[in-house]
Amino acid sequence: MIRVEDLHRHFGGFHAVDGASLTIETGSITGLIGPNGAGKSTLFNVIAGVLPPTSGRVFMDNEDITGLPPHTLFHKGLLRTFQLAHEFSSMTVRENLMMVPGAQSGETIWKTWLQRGRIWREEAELRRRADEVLDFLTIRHLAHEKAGNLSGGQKKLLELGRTMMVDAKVVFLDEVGAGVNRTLLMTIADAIIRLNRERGYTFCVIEHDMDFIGKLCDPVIVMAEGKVLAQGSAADIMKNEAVIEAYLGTGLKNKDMVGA
Amino acid sequence: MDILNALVAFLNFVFIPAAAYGAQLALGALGVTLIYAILRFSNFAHGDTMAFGTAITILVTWGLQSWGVSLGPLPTALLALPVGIAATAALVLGTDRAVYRFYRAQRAAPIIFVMASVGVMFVMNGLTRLLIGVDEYRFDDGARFIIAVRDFREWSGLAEGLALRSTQALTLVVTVIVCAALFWFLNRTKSGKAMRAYSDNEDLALLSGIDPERVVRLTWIIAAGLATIAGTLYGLDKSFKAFNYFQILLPIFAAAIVGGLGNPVGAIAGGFLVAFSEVAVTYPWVKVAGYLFPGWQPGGLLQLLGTEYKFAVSFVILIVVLLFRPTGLFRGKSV
Amino acid sequence: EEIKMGMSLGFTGPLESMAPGMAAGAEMAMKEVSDSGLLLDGSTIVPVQGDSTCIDAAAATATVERLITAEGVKGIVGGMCSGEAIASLQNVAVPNGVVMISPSATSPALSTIEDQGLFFRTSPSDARQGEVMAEIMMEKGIKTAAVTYTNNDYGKGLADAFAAAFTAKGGTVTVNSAHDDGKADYSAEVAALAAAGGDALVVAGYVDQGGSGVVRAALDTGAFDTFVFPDGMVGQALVDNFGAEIDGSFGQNPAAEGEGREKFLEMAKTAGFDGTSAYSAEAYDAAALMLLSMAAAKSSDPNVWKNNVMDVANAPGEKILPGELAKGLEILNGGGDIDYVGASSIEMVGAGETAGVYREVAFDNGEMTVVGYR
Amino acid sequence: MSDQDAVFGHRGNRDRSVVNPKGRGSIDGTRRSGSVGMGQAGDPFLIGEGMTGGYGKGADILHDCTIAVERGQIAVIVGPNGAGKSTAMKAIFGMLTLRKGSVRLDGRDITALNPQDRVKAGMGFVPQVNNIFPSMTVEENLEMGAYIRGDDIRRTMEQVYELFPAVAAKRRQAAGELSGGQRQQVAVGRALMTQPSVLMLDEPTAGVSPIVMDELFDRIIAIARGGLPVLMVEQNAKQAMMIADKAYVLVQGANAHTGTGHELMQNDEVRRTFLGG
Amino acid sequence: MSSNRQASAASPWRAPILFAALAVLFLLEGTVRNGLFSGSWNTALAILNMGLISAITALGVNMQWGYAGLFNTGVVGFLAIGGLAPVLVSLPPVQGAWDAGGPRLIGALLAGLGTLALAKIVYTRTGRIWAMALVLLAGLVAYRWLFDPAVLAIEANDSARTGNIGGLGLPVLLSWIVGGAFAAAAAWGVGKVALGLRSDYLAIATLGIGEIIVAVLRNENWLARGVMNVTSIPRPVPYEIDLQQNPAFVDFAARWGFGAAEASGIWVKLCYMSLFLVVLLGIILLAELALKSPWGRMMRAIRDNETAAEAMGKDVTARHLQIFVLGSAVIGIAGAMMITLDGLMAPNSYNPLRYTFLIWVMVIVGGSGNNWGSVLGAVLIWFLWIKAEVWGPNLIGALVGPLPEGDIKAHLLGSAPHMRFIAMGLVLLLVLRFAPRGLVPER
Ligand SMILES: Nc1ncnc2c1ncn2[C@@H]1O[C@H](COP(=O)(O)OP(=O)(O)OP(=O)(O)O)[C@@H](O)[C@H]1O
Ligand SMILES: Nc1ncnc2c1ncn2[C@@H]1O[C@H](COP(=O)(O)OP(=O)(O)OP(=O)(O)O)[C@@H](O)[C@H]1O
Ligand SMILES: [Mg+2]
Ligand SMILES: [Mg+2]
Repeated sequence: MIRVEDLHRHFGGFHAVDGASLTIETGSITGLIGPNGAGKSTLFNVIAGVLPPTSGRVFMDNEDITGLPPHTLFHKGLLRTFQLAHEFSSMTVRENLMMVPGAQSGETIWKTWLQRGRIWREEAELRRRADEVLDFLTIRHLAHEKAGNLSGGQKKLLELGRTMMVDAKVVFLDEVGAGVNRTLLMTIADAIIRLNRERGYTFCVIEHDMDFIGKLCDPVIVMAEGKVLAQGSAADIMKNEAVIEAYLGTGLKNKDMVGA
Repeated sequence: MDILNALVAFLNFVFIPAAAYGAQLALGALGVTLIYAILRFSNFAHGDTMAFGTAITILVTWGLQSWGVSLGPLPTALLALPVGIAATAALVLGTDRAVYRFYRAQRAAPIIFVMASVGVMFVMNGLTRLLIGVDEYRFDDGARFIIAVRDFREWSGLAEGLALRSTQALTLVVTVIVCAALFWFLNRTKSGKAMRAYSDNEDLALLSGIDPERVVRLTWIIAAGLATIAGTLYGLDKSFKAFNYFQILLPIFAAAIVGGLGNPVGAIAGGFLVAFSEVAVTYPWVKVAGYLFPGWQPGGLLQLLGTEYKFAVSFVILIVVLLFRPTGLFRGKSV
Repeated sequence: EEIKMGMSLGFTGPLESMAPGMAAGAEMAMKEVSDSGLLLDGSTIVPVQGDSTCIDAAAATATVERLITAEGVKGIVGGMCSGEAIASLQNVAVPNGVVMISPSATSPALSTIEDQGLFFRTSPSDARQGEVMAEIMMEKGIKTAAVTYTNNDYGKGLADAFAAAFTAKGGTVTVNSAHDDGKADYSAEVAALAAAGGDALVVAGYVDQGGSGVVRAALDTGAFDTFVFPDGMVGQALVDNFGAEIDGSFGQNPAAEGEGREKFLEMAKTAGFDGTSAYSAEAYDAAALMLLSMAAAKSSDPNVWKNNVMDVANAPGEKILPGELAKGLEILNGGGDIDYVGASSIEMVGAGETAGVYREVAFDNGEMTVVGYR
Repeated sequence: MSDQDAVFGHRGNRDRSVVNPKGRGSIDGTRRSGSVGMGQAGDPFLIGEGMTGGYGKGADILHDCTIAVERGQIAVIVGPNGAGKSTAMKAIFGMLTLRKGSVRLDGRDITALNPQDRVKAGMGFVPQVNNIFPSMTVEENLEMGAYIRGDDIRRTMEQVYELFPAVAAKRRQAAGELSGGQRQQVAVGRALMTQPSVLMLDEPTAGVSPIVMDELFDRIIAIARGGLPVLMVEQNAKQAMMIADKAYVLVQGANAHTGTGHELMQNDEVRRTFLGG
Repeated sequence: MSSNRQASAASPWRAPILFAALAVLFLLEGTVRNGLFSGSWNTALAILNMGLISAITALGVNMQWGYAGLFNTGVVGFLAIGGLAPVLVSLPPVQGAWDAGGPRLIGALLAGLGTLALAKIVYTRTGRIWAMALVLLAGLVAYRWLFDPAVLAIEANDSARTGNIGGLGLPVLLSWIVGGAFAAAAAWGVGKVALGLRSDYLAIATLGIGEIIVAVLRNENWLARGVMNVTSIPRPVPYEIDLQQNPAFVDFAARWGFGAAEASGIWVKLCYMSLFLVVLLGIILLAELALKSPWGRMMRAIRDNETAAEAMGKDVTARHLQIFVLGSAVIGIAGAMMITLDGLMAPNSYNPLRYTFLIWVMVIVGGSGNNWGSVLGAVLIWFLWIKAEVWGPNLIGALVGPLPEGDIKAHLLGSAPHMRFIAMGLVLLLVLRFAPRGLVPER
């Protein structure tokens, strides 16, 4: 689905992504993990067209999509969420979802003058779909709340909800889990699996919660210092020495001081 | 070929005037940029703050002159400057208390601050005129020239003359000192860093124990100082006229923005860029060319554009600069 | 009866420093007439100020609208700048049949405007002055000149008229470029003028506006030593600003031969304002003309006395100088005829504007001296 | 914000401007403190008792909620998203006005103090979001943490750098250019610099990698055992429960369960519904 | 956050009540005579008419700022370019001007545009800057070669009275649409270049562009006589003089108890008012329809967070361009209407304080993002701006009344006109104080 070839992205002299090559298979849920500052978000941003690469190519279904702007990629079926929630803060939660689908006739200005009826029907359908998503995310009661007033975790849910409003081909999730309640996170994992199975979405997921990665992802790609460090099934990765040293660690040292 | 004459003509008509004007703009832009960086709004009242500070300085200067106080070759206004700064600081602090503080407590959108500053501009505008009137005043005394045209011609034997007014030199020197001091203050002192922290993230500054109201006060006082110094130097060099201080606001904003809003070095660079583009682009190079290539008789004046368009020219340059460096020459606030 | 007279002048805006002097001049004439008690059986004149802003036609129109329809003024001294004057004249004064006499709007467009005989001005149109100026310069042996003008209809009109006349007489205009009033800096303009060069610099601007800024920069950089000053520049302010630095320069402004102007200056001094400030004398004349015309028509209705303005301003009749308004009123009340000369030697021609006699001045030893009249 | 900054880097200044005012705070810095009252006998070191309140004039979000932490202990707050955990922290810190209840610190009633004065009274806080100074360097961020300290801060700064080697390497870089996890480390580092008498952390481990999380928890344990009480909100509940001396489960702004971390971990219902199995 | 606080405080009756209050102000202005009001219907209507034009301008600015967050400070430029339309459309043709240089001028303008297009094509095809520069240079030379003589010839044609190319002699109402088109075209060009910039940087770019447009109007005499002004622009409504000479009208006026002069003034102003109201309401209708549909939602989303909107498939740049052009077109229409009302085109009067910042004040005071708010703010602020001329001096008169006679009193009274600014500033600050998010905040 997505193929990244020898991608570089430099900030001044700093090589945030330093020659990463990887493939995300169609229909897979690929996990992307790595220490803080490994360049995961930067890689996402380059793929999603937010940042131009310094060098290297990105392909989607064998089509070169390097440097295409995000809105074009959206229409090609590539969606993404942001690590720091990017809600539309002065709009209500429901509006945040309803604005997502492309090709709404009500978004063409002259149609808003001439085709009121049609727009009205489309809106009713959108509202229904938005409410479904809200129900799923357990935040239906917040439909009329301004998105800016949501709690940190709720914003992340909303971020995820937007990707569920349209039929995507491939969805990039940047730390959906950070700040989300773990019980709910497992429900989200189920949803991702369902979307993957039933609607054939391809996912690429950045996450630091290894339970989540373990439950969800195959394969898992490990990045470190801008390069791909390892790749394999979740179980393999968790056994990999290099990964443990750079990323997973060996647990608490001060455990004995607990519970005194 | 007469390189010396060409050089002197260039210095006299382009370089020195543009440098002095640039320094005046830069000083004004520093104040604008500071308010922008820390209080987060474009202060339209800055021009009139400059006018007010200058008016007070002039009144005090007259008082000093009537007592027979003078500074020798330097303008007496320099002595009056501290009083002007103090009065202006009092005024802007009062304004902050009466106007802006309310919106800060309300967490109003920055555009509201901008509009409030337009209101303040109107009031200050009237206030200055009530204080000193609408007429033009010259208040420079002391030595007028460091290098006068006639003396220079006699001394050098060149056909072209060179003039350097003491106010021009003074402006340049003061600008350098003020900029260095401000830079040091913001980057090295605790208070300066507190100001930058506040400008970055108000809530967190608060959570770090920084007193926001102190930061605001400090900012206003510095801005008042900068405005008064800029206004007085400008008035010394040209003349004081309340109306002109509103007019100078546009180039000041241009300078602050092209340099990168919120960046003091940018403000300085922006000031010079605006000034040089105004003067150099509309300068007819015929004379300089005449010296460099004797015998060449160009048909026209070798002027890129008429002076009618000088302001437009400098704006075109600004836009081009911004297209290539969207946050200004020196990266302005961008987070 | 209490007669209200309006003044629509730019008290705020770019020419704000000229407005107070003009208002003072006009009010002095009104006071003089009031005090005499001779106008229409002892009517008193009440001046009403309005702020035309000089640049905002809409605001000026609203001001004049207020003066006429709300205050009920019988005549207006104004407008101050041509654009604003035209707008308020066409949109308010003409529909309401009220006379406007402008002391300072010099645009040629005002000569041909459809004014129903309601518009006059006490400043001459610029075409003639260009002629006079070119003549003087030629006599002084100045063959090439650079011209800078304030970028409005006055400046441009005058500069173009001068350039035409000067070229026709065999002179060369090296550059004819504009400067804007109220700008921060004039280095660019002066650099351009200096590069073009010339024996003298003609400054068709205002003395308390950009004109002085240009002269200052030209002197400081040594670009020009000799300046030629038309009416907007000639005034005490010029001497105050530059003193001996402009020795050798010269200029001209409309002023009658005789003691009219001097008398006005004296009166202004007593009244406590600066009579030399630009267009102050013209404002005095504008106000005086209106009031004298009322006396001549024996009516304060502008639609009636508008027909008497030309008579009052021109021969035949007794010549009336500033300070002699009472005398004029007496003559008119007695059915006699007067020829108002006033402070700026009024002589109305054509469409109600002054023909203009020019006074030639020279600057020497830091002083302004009158050389002659033409 | 690294992923935002990138965009603005080449298109112009959008965040700090009239258009999109992000740096603007939400706390009214002009509010004056009221007077400090007496505490109650037998109080824990820090307690927010019976807190009821919400944002602005909106509906109540906290309902009679009580949170406390003893000297030398770690208290953890968990709960579903939107339960009011962050709100409770903010309430304890004086960032929203309480309609009922009181906050007491070290034997004094500080309910009427404004946040600035609570900092001076020795409280340190890391908010959940917007917790760094983006355009200042990492080092300056840490310095700002020590703003109210008058003594030598180099020692503490070294300790912070030891704890977070990743940010030590970037000490001269603007904090806004860091990755999400790195920013989180800077934010915690800033609070450590304060050397407070009580430390409040709102989801300190959100977005940090497992290895750093372990280090962080180790550090927090060490700090707490050194006598400094730590109050934190956590979503990495399992790990957090392991180190909690006291744990609160908040649901819809009210205390649902309270106990030691161990007790709550044993409680099946709590584990299933709030801790993720 | 204050935002929700004030929004919840705003009742649905707020706007109607404020509009009613405004109407009362105008009623007072028309009927009551005292230190505050002038008691003349002519004054009241004159203020209202200009207020309506300001309202349309404010609507344009509100579209750009309130809907999309574009900080356009070049309002004065778009107003000015719209004002060019009545001159070029409705003025009678100038004798001889066209023959003197018309075709050559058109050729020059076409050459200029062609050069720009060609340069762009060359650049996109080859990607070489020097090739583009070469094309530009060659184009410039060709352009000047065609342009300069044409301009000289046109300006020499009866230069004291005309000296411009004149108009087409078409009905002036048509020029309102043309004015909108002019401004839209200019905005398209500007937007293509400058919309990559944001917020304050866009502000300074548009500020500059506004200045440039005005500078062109001031200095290109062949176009609209530059600073020499164009007067006597035809009107779409009857002339007062004609009405006064029409016995039927005089009778009609007398029946209502008005003098002919007064009635004719009122009648003409009422005619203007109806025209302006039609335009204003038409624009509001279209704007509200668009705003209350997915289009408006999309615009709000873009204003809120461009990055996210872009990621959600919205073409932010294209939308910005669209709204920038639409808003500018509305401003251009207002510009043409203003020139029609004044009957005069005087480029020197376009100063940014009055035509950019005052308009901004109107939008913000009214409540940005809300069309009715903009209208309310515009009419109110314009009313105050005009009334401040009287209120200021009256205020200072009242203040210094008790002072002893002397220099200070004389000085203060002499400076009374400057109280206009103080009064205006105080009023503005007070309004902002009591409605910090505008009189009618966005819902
Ligand atoms: N705008 C920028 N300027 C300079 N350096 C940057 C910029 N954005 C990111 N970096 C650097 O690039 C590196 C990679 O950042 P990135 O955000 O991709 O990390 P990440 O893998 O997503 O980490 P995390 O798990 O913490 O989110 C970091 O070290 C960061 O400091
Ligand atoms: N500024 C605000 N204005 C109004 N309501 C708010 C505001 N911030 C949060 N809320 C509301 O308060 C409730 C509690 O929010 P809070 O941030 O305390 O949740 P939380 O428990 O910290 O959740 P999370 O784990 O997701 O961070 C939420 O329903 C949210 O919608
Ligand atoms: Mg990341
Ligand atoms: Mg929270």
